[in-house]
Amino acid sequence: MKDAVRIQEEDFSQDEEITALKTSSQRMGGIATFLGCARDFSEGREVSRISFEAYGSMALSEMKQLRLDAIEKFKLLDARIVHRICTVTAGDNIVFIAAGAEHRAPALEACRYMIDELKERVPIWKKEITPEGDAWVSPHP
Amino acid sequence: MKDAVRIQEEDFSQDEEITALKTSSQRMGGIATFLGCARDFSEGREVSRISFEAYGSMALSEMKQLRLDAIEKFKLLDARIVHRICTVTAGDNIVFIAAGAEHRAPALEACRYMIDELKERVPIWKKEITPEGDAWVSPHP
Amino acid sequence: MINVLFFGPVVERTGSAALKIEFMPGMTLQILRDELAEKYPRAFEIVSLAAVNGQHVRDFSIPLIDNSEVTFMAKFSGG
Amino acid sequence: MINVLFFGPVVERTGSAALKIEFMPGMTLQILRDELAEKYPRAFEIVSLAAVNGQHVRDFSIPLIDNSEVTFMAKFSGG
Repeated sequence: MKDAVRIQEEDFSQDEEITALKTSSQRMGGIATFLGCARDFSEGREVSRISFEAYGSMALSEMKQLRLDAIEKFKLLDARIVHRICTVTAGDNIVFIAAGAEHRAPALEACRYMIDELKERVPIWKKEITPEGDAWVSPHP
Repeated sequence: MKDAVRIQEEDFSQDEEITALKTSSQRMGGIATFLGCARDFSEGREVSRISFEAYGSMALSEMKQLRLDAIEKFKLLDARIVHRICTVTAGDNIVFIAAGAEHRAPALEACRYMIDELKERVPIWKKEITPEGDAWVSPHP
Repeated sequence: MINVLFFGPVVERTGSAALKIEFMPGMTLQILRDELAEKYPRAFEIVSLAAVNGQHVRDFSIPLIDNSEVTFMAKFSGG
Repeated sequence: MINVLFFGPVVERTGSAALKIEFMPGMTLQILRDELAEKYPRAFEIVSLAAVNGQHVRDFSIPLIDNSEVTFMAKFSGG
């Protein structure tokens, strides 16, 4: 079975991730997921491709810690985080978060917590490649 | 492509549902899903199987309306709702909700709204089949 | 005729999933409910919702129309 | 030696992804930062985060240890 936290170039399958998540417990009544995808527009500009760069070792250890933090904070039965580092085009998958709990509320809340925290804590940068040139993305302050 | 709102006996694939959801727009940056599964314990009792019964025509029309309500309320690009009506065992999928939006916040909020509202509005009943006998489930008041 | 449907936990207490009730002019949802509750008191202990022709109805004073499909339901437990 | 790493938008402004800086006793993260900011002022306009050996550091007064890996980073934009 694949690791619960991964940085990888290749795409992932949600069915596979959910199946892996479920193996950890037969008491999992609610699974919430968040999937981040590449859009073809950003702030009004047309985006052809998006490329990602990571401080790999730190990004992976931050993601692992984030998973443990979420499991503890929301009493999850399990959680998974996968981020692709590669160049993607519109519609492609970028990031996948899954949270499994006995009931739906903690699963949904943990899913939101993990994607919000990932954006704050994990050293990954996005470059938008547009017909007018490339630009690293500055997140909103 | 399968309908965005369905009641069915057979299992569903999340990869398939997400692929279908994505076809509606290239501007979808965030997809939130909720998957409800059968647990092997409920309120301390061991549950062997869970069976569902629906007022089919009304359940389907309420689910369709709920999808439209969520799309309007959260400005979603698309949404899907699938509920199985059959007998399931621990770990099996029961219900699937997906919400796709330009950004993550409305997708996550809409997902939560749809599963909460589904439980209030859609005429489906659950029977738990335990070693001690069967019992229809009364939701908490 | 009014077509009355029951589901799940309610059927378990009425013993039947469908009934035909003679339509009477002036019949309201409340009148039909009271008639059925007298016949199936245990079932109506758990009835908390009603629908007419597949639409939720909260106001039981609405008049019924002949050939309507009426459902008295226990609280939902799907999802 | 202190191994300094830069990534993404910062590399674009420093022109290099890795530097080796002579370690000096008493060197703090702030001293290193100021030295580099003088050399790469445009890069440090967008630097808002730092890590030492892969750990977020908010207090720049911490002393550095020889052979540490130090990163000065622009705001993250993953996910």
